[in-house]
Amino acid sequence: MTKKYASDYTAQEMIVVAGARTLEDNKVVFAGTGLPMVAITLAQLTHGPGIVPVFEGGAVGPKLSRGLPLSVGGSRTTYRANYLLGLNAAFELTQRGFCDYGFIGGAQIDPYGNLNSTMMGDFPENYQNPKVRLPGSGGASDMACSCERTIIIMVHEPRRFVEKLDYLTSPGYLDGSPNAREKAGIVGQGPYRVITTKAILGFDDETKRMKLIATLPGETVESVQKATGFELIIPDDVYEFEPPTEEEIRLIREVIDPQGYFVAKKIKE
Amino acid sequence: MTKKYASDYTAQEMIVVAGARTLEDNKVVFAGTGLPMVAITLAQLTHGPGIVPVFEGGAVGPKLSRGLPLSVGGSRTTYRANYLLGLNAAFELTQRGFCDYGFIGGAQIDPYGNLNSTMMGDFPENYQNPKVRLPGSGGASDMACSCERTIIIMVHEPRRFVEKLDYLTSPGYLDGSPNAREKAGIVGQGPYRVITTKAILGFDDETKRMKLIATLPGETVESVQKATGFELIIPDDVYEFEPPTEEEIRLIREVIDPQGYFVAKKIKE
Amino acid sequence: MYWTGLSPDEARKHLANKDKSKRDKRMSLKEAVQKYVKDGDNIGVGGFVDCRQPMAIIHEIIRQGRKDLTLTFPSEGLSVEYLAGAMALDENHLNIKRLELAYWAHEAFGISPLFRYLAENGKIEIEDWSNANMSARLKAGAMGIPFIPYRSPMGSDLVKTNRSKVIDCPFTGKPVLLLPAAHPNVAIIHVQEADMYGNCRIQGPTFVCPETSMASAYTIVTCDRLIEHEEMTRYPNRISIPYFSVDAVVEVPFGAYPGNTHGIHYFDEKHIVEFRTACDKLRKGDSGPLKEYYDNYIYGVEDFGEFISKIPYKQLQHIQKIESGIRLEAGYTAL
Amino acid sequence: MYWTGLSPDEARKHLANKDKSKRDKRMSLKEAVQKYVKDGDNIGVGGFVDCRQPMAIIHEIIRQGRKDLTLTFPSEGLSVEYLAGAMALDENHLNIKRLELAYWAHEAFGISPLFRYLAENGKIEIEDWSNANMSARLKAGAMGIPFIPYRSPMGSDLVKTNRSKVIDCPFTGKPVLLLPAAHPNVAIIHVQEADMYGNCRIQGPTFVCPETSMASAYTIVTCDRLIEHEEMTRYPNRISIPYFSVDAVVEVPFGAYPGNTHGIHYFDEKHIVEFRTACDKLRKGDSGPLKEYYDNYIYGVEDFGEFISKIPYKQLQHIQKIESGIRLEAGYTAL
Repeated sequence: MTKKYASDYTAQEMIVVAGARTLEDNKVVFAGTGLPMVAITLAQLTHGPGIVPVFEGGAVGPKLSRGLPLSVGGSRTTYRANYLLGLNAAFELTQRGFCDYGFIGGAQIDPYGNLNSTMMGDFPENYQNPKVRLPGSGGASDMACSCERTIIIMVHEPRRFVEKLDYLTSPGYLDGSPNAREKAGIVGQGPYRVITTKAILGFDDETKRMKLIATLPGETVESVQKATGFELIIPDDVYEFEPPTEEEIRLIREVIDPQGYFVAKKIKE
Repeated sequence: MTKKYASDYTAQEMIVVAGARTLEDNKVVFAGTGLPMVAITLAQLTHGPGIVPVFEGGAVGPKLSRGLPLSVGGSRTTYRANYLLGLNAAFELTQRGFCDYGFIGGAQIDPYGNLNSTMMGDFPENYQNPKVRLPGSGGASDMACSCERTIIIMVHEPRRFVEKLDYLTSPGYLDGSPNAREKAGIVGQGPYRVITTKAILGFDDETKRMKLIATLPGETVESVQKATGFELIIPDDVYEFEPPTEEEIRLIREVIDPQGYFVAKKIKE
Repeated sequence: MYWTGLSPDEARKHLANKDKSKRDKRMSLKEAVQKYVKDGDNIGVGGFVDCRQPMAIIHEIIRQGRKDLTLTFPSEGLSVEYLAGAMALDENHLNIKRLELAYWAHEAFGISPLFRYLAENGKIEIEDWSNANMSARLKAGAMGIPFIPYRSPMGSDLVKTNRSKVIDCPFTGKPVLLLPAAHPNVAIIHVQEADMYGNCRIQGPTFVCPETSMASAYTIVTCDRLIEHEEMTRYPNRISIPYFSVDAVVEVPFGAYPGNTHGIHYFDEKHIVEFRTACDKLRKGDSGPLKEYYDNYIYGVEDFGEFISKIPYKQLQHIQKIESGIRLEAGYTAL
Repeated sequence: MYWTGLSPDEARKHLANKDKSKRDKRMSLKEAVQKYVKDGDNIGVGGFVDCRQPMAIIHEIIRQGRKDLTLTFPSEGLSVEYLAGAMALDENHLNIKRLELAYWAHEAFGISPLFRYLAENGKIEIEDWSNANMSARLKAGAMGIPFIPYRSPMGSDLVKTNRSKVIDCPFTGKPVLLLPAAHPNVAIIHVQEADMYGNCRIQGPTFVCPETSMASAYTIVTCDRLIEHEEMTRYPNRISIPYFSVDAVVEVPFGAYPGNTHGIHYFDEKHIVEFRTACDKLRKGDSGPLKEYYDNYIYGVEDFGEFISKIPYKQLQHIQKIESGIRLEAGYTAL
């Protein structure tokens, strides 16, 4: 079968495709709300039928064939689940080591993969009356700490990729010093990939700073760096990411999120 | 209805009757194995239909109409239970404050209501090769700490009522000093009654030492003191306990434990 | 260290002295809220984001008005948005003093306009935690232990402002986070099925509802269906909250509307958007639509049933029809 | 502080590196024990006193022989008595090095002759805990936290010799007990129903079986009935142990015999007394009857099925008949 690449897709669709492809089959994936749920469903429908989703509401290993869940606690997360309790059980599984990947997002990211989803403004001075108040950690900070590895999904803009976060909600490699996570008492290995509207990024083994792995179709090393508020490590082997296939885009649009809840952000502002 | 007193009953039957009468209706009672289960069932069948038994295996508030449970984890503890998880849930309920009474026994008791069900011999010297090894705490030490009050059932012999325990398994009033339990971090109020084959005993409000409340039929203050290895407080108002009724004895023999598992100790040595 | 709600010792004492008998706890929601929700209370809010939200209880609290509330929850959406709306319209009638939370927004239905409004205007005291931490704090409360260790999220800014403490584990020597137990004054919880004594059978995810109930001094439960006690105790392994943890039981069909109640009905997206749009307008300066919403749907009605009767029947039918698993046999979750 | 079994960090690492895929885990008990039970292991024993004891797994461990075992459990009876019997007959074939326990006896069937025999002769290292403490230690292990606070039994002699620590609570200032997590190398558990992937549905009390499985590095499960995966996942709220916590699944009818398996069969008092009497004789100096028992029922047979076939059919029928609830529909517990 020859692959046909899609000629028309949005940045969000590209993110979903890249996220899905990053997931290995048969792994346990703790799914944050929104795009991660779409990406996991796409992976299950393509190369990863054995992926086991975990939802913080409490459902573990359900089939996602009842339609895209609008909430990680919603009734579409439970169909033929293999365990179904509540938040404590889901997070304890994670802390214990059952979750291979956590799949999260944030409003800001720094060079070490730390994320902010709490507030914009001066912290701690304006913590009680921030410039912008965001929804808060939810389970993201726990996933970032206790899933064995985390995959981060971000819109790629300079104001979101910053040298210093306004507030550190979800730990990445903290200050990047050797074994910073272990020294802080965190059990998971940390961020594995950052998937954005422009690139696939990873982290340097030694410095733990963000490095470019691949540019998405239409982007260049320069355009990615330009959209990033700090200096990226650019290795020699940066490659161009394979564009979405027609089939991947069809699955997203027709099967997974036909009403565009998360991919088109119809309701979200 | 005039009461008819039974003319013939054993010391164990007397204990069961006294234990049952001590229980108030509508209270939550954490039931240790053996005689406590018989006493609770008798109370349910007489004045306390609203008593809520808790079994450490995990069953809370079952009907005990399927026959006497041979184990606090057995299948006769679960019929129409109002909650049914496991050991952790049962003990957490207790720690939280849901259990009004704990109903336990021991091999030795001291003047402050502390119990030993672990070992006979020198502790800590011979802890790893005791003279006699007993079954161990089970849940008794937890019930003694965390039920709001405890009711203790004992065979009344000088070797069992001792000034100093070989080993302290289940805390009573510890050394009897003011607020000793609270200072140790224990949450429940401590021993309420000791029901023996010879007497009903309680504890002095101030000194926390054991005091005689009532003598069982056929016993006197002197006979009780003689069977006790330490000096009892004997208040002026010691009374004679009402003997078992014919109906109580009939219920024990014909309805609750017809095979004599616990009351006749047929199998136990 | 200060405690909001009850301290561990107060919580233990309160419960030890409580009547745990099995008795008929049915009453009207009006009576339940009068009896168990006081000014200054710390309220443990059941449900999760927009799922199984205790909406009927929230409406009644709003109607009655309460002051200086502390809200305790991991992740909520509609329930707290409605309370915030009442506060935004008239702080003298109802106000939230403090939040102990991990997340307040609506997932697919967007962020919370009124959380932004209250926070950005400095109108509430906020203590940020993670979902796991808030869940564990309520679990510790339910277990009767004064704190519980956790391994996340050390290294975050959350632990800098909340009451957690990082210590070196006395067994491993490595850093571990200690979370103080939470003991709300009252838990408000909606479930699918309950009996007259308060036993609850939750279908689908339990969220943190059992823990919240067992950690709190009092619990008000609404249920879509009141079922017979004999039916409930046929399946003891499926009882999610035991009766002696519950103080008031009220049968309120659609009690979590317009959110999703697993096995009963799906989200009413239309109504959620209607409400959320009004909230958003308030944040941007126009309180008119929200005032109209409250006057029409909350203040203008006697009870939650009257509110539901204002929703077109077809809309209610629709959200029942699109719910994955409509069967509520014991043990069934989704068919 | 020393750890028996795995330390919290080792347990986390082991699990993080483990294959969690949903795959057919059926195998023979012989293979399962060869693969997952090693000399020197800390074994987390499932069940409670003489209820839902993992007897078939115990028989196979005895047949194969293992050295220097540590046994971790709150309260056990038959399972550990059988291991102790093998040790009493031939320490070179099987020996228990250490116990971490709260209770070892048989409730209505009397005290344990062989616990007395081993302890009074100083043949084992004993660490006494309470039932709540052992259960909480396994729960802490399952939760992935290195320790858990508890409020009992401070003031007892138990806390003087075991590895718990009393500290002043950093939040309340009052004394609280800290219990180190337990992470056995292998959990051995009998349940009523499992599927080929390892999902387990426990009927009646769960005891500490889910926690023991999730705390351990490996889990061997036997079940009275292997049921279809599609049947298991019709009732997700009723899955007690999720498949990815289980490594081997073996269908063994009567796998907890002669103990009680809730909903399946009652105790076989006759057989328990026969076995226990032989144990008691050994304690008093006559090993003959116990040797005969083991030669006949354990060493003289290929597998547990052959043992069961030596029990009179009428006796098996009887214990099925007197069991309160014979129906095993999901959610049903006792009828």
